[in-house]
Amino acid sequence: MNRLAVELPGLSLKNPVMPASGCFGFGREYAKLYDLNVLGAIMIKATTLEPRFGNPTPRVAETPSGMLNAIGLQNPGLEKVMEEELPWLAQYDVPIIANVAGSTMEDYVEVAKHISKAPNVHALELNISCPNVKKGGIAFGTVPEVAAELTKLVKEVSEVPVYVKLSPNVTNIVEMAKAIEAAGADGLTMINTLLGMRIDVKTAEPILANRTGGLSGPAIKPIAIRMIYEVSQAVSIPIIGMGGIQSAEDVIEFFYAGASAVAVGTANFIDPFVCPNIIAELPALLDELGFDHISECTGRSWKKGGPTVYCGA
Amino acid sequence: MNRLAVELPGLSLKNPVMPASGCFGFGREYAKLYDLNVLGAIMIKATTLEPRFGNPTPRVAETPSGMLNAIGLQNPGLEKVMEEELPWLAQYDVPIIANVAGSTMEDYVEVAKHISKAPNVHALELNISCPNVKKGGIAFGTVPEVAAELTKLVKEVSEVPVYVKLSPNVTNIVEMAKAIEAAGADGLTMINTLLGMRIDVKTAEPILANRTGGLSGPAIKPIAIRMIYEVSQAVSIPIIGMGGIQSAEDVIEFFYAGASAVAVGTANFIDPFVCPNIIAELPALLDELGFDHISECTGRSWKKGGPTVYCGA
Amino acid sequence: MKTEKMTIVHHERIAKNIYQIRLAGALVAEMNEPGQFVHIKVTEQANPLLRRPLSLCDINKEADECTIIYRAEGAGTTLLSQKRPGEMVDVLGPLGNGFPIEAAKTGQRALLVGGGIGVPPLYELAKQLVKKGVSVTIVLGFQTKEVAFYERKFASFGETYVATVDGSYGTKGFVTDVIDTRITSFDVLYACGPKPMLKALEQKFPNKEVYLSLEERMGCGIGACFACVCRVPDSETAYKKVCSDGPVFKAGEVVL
Amino acid sequence: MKTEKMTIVHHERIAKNIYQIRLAGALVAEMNEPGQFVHIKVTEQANPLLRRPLSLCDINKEADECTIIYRAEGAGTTLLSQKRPGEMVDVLGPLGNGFPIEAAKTGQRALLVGGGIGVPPLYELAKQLVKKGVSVTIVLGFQTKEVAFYERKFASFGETYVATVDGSYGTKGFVTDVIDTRITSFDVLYACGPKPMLKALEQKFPNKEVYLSLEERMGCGIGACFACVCRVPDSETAYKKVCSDGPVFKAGEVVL
Ligand SMILES: Cc1cc2nc3c(=O)[nH]c(=O)nc-3n(C[C@H](O)[C@H](O)[C@H](O)COP(=O)(O)OP(=O)(O)OC[C@H]3O[C@@H](n4cnc5c(N)ncnc54)[C@H](O)[C@@H]3O)c2cc1C
Ligand SMILES: Cc1cc2nc3c(=O)[nH]c(=O)nc-3n(C[C@H](O)[C@H](O)[C@H](O)COP(=O)(O)OP(=O)(O)OC[C@H]3O[C@@H](n4cnc5c(N)ncnc54)[C@H](O)[C@@H]3O)c2cc1C
Ligand SMILES: Cc1cc2nc3c(=O)[nH]c(=O)nc-3n(C[C@H](O)[C@H](O)[C@H](O)COP(=O)(O)O)c2cc1C
Ligand SMILES: Cc1cc2nc3c(=O)[nH]c(=O)nc-3n(C[C@H](O)[C@H](O)[C@H](O)COP(=O)(O)O)c2cc1C
Ligand code: FES
Ligand code: FES
Repeated sequence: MNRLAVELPGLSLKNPVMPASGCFGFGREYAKLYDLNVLGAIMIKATTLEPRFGNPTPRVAETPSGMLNAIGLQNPGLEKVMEEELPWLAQYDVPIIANVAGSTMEDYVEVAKHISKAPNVHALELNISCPNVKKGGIAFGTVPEVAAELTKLVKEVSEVPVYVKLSPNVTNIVEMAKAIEAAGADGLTMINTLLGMRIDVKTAEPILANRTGGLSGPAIKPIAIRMIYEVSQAVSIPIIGMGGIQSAEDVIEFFYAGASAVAVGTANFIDPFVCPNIIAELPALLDELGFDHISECTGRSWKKGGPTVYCGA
Repeated sequence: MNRLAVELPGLSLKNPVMPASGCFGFGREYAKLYDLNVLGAIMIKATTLEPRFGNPTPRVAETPSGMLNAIGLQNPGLEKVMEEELPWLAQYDVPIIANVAGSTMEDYVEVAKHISKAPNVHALELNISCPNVKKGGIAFGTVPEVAAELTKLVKEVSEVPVYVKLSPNVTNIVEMAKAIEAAGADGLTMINTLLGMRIDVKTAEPILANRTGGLSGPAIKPIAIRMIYEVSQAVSIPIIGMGGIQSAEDVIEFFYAGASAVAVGTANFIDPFVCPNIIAELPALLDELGFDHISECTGRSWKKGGPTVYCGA
Repeated sequence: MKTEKMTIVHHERIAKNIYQIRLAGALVAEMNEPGQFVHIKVTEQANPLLRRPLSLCDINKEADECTIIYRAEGAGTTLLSQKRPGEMVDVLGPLGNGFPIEAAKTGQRALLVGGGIGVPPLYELAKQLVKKGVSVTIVLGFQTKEVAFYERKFASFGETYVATVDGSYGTKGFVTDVIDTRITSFDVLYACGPKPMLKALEQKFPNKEVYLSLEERMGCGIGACFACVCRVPDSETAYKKVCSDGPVFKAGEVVL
Repeated sequence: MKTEKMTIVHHERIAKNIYQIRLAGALVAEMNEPGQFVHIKVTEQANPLLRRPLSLCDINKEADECTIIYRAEGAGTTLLSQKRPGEMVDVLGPLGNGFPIEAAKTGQRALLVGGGIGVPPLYELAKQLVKKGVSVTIVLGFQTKEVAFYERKFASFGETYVATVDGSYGTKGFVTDVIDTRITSFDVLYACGPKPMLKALEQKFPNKEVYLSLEERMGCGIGACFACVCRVPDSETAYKKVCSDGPVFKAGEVVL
């Protein structure tokens, strides 16, 4: 028995650890460092219909135990991803989760329709967390009805299961998750980045050229854990958890909260070997904790416990 | 000229630095360490109508560059605060901002009516960020109409200006701020804690007895900066900024974002002298940056710049 | 109570994951009571963020030095364990109210019971009691032999018994097993260790004068944040703060 | 390209806030091109989180050592500056594409222009050029005398000029002021320094072979995150990554 293997809609994973979208490009750079076959899956960089250059630089800024990014969805566009990146990735025996983004519903549908046909794309991840204010500003990621509508449209055209990536920048994440589940999503991935900003004390200018950006890294881990804890109790589709994961212990914490697999983002920048290292460390940690299989950890914090009540401060 | 003095509704502050509510008790402990007269103001611990014991322990947990708390609004109740704490604080020439909390609108109104009569209470701070699910669960801090209604009711009875403390756990902080401004608030304080959670890897139990708690400290600073940046451009009432402040540089960053004064919370636990130290360091920092007066810093990041557009990742 | 950057003059591993650190500084002049603690900042960075509460184990006024014994387990204590003599650590203290020496009169016998990392504060306590002319009996409990420490140093103050959970050293079992079989009489009991141990002692000696040192997760460490409260018997709202009212309480004063 | 915990064998302050650090490790065997950089993790903690990109200044294959010169300014470099010989630092590298030695032929003359903390990579470059038989002229620009460094070490490779903005050392003004008045001819220009300096050089020598080393804020440092891109002339979508396509580009290859 493979103690790390997990089965999710569309995804038979040899282990539940994968790089998060946008933090691993299309795998080429990390392939120079280790054999990508060790990975459970790969979430590739957001793909849009047309090539995008993204935002002006600086695009990243450091924050306490975290970082801000405003890459602006730079990517080579659907065609090139289909013709160059995915075929290149097909040399590896690793399922690809294609992160789909766009400015309009039609964009999403178009990308989803085509990219889901690629033989090594086993699932889609809808990146609805990008309120592109410039183009219409439809808040895909923050209005449940809009997110549900988008999910439905993409489900209709996709040849593979559809996971929807939740934005943490909402009042009620459970409501979003439920609407998306009801619309037919096969799974959820969470969390995307929190909207943040830093200002240079010397110049009084925001450090990011885009002014605001998305906060990721260990700083956001407690928020991710809380949201997964809440959502996993309210839906029955599986969750791929992410947000600040750096170690095998972090992976277990996400499972306890309610995740069935995890993605590692920012930590790849700090230690490019973080994914293989975590995968290698998990079996010993399971031994130490007394679990036969990692899936026993999913939701353990609430399967044992009572309801949540918070009265801040 | 006092380069640090700022004038806000109800508050003539010798400097813009004050301890944040809940991180300074009622001042007695810190008074053993330094002369409280150096402080710009003091935000006292949330006061409720009746004494409250709060949540079971553990009530705090550490997170990367942050901490979670679920104190549960423990406080000795209105009567004792009026009879013992405020008179004791009156020995200092420091305006008090009374943090007001409750489970119902009537609670808030009742506390506000009485506590605003105390001679050294120069302003109220409405803590609407506490969705006490147990008692009715009215989301004071997340529904604009409810927050506006509460603001209006409290304004009617309060003898001093009313500041409303915004919760960051919302999709649209600007909408909240505008509704509260329209309802007559004299100022805003922001941000309160972000809802988070940690789970013990050994036991699979949440570390906090209350399960979830409020995230504070440096980790949340970029979120606070972003929210103040957005809100300060949308309202014309002043903002007292807080969230992860640790240094004089941080204070300037909050001013640039749009704050007119700041509060320091968690950092008091790490360095009990942090407030007097920051106050002492500010004049030299203003010199270095070329400002005559600290109020020149308010909103400088957006007074110079363009609009915000974020297209995450 | 104030903050000081104290200098590490000695730092040594004395058992598995157990470290002894000696700090020098003016703050020592303010340290008096056994059972008081200090709040230590282990890094100048924002992470790990919070201070760590650690008990005073030995106070040496002549040398302006104090000793602390701690278990390196989590992020903060592990970082602390990497510091070398000559480096500084930021110390806030002394904090809290310690064990009352005056509770035991000259000529009386005190029983000191320590469990695991609750053992260190009993060392300064034993020292001060013996100096006053109080006889002490010491019972120390550990998980296993490899994490046991200081039993020989305690033996210089009085009869010292050791219990280990796995029986690898001393009596197999808990401190209460030792007490049941070996301890005949005492006037005052002082204890520090895990909560189940403290509860067992409280129940065992309802009519004795018993002082217990509590542990609780802390924020400020000085009484301002309400992180570390415990309940007072028969009250809905009354409370004590472990950091500033304790950490030592008389048995029955607070709900364990 | 891999990661290694390299050992600090020497660490010294050589000018105001400017430090020279020498690291030993097997990774040196992979270091070849001047202008390549390494990505350094300055702490085991989560804060400061990101690695810091720093250029190779001197590669000593025989000793398996490399030297880096950096300015201690922000949180990360300040932490680095506190590390002592014998300690380890986590290094990812060597990264990027450096200055092309082959662009200058034996017997030709190269002009090396460095500004501030852009000076270090020119040292290894000068060394390799001279070894190949290329004559070098060096122009170094600093803010003031107190932050100037290495000018004497460069002088051993060829004529070396210094400019300081405040005139406290060498010519008063910018490197371009020195070039205007002192430099008569050269075949290839290599430069590293602040963007305004690079722009000025690019404009000044439109018909020369010019290589410029760029700086950009980085995430991964290896080409995966799209943090460090710059534009390519006359294209809406084409780009180059400073970390993996650069940091050295031929003038005109990317938009400065
Ligand atoms: C009054 C008092 C005196 C103490 N004296 C000693 C002593 O002399 N020697 C010793 O080894 N330990 C002592 N402890 C326990 C010690 O404070 C913790 O073991 C330590 O804080 C754990 O830090 P960490 O970095 O290893 O763990 P982490 O898991 O990184 O800690 C995370 C957070 O939880 C807190 N925490 C974790 N465990 C405990 C605990 N058991 N009690 C309180 N807070 C905890 C930490 O302070 C920190 O805020 C004492 C505790 C208290 C309250
Ligand atoms: C290819 C390359 C080579 C470099 N070589 C050298 C060198 O040899 N010597 C040297 O002193 N400096 C060099 N730099 C600049 C150096 O990377 C920054 O000065 C350093 O990262 C600042 O870190 P900090 O901790 O002082 O500042 P902080 O303000 O704490 O940095 C915060 C974040 O911003 C980034 N950052 C800040 N300033 C810069 C900058 N100028 N360029 C890129 N990122 C920055 C940091 O890497 C970090 O992610 C180089 C930069 C690049 C891109
Ligand atoms: C530089 C960068 C680029 C990212 N790009 C994308 C993206 O293209 N699509 C997406 O859905 N999420 C993107 N993300 C978000 C991550 O996939 C992940 O959800 C988030 O960073 C939280 O995980 P972490 O803390 O492990 O990084 C990006 C994050 C970073 C830091
Ligand atoms: C232990 C603790 C208790 C708090 N209690 C209160 C409270 O009673 N009322 C309130 O409005 N905010 C309370 N807060 C929130 C702080 O006032 C502040 O808004 C928040 O912590 C962010 O600032 P910081 O990062 O500087 O701590 C509390 C925060 C902490 C850490
Ligand atoms: S730790 Fe803050 S009150 Fe005890
Ligand atoms: S720093 Fe990540 S692509 Fe260059």
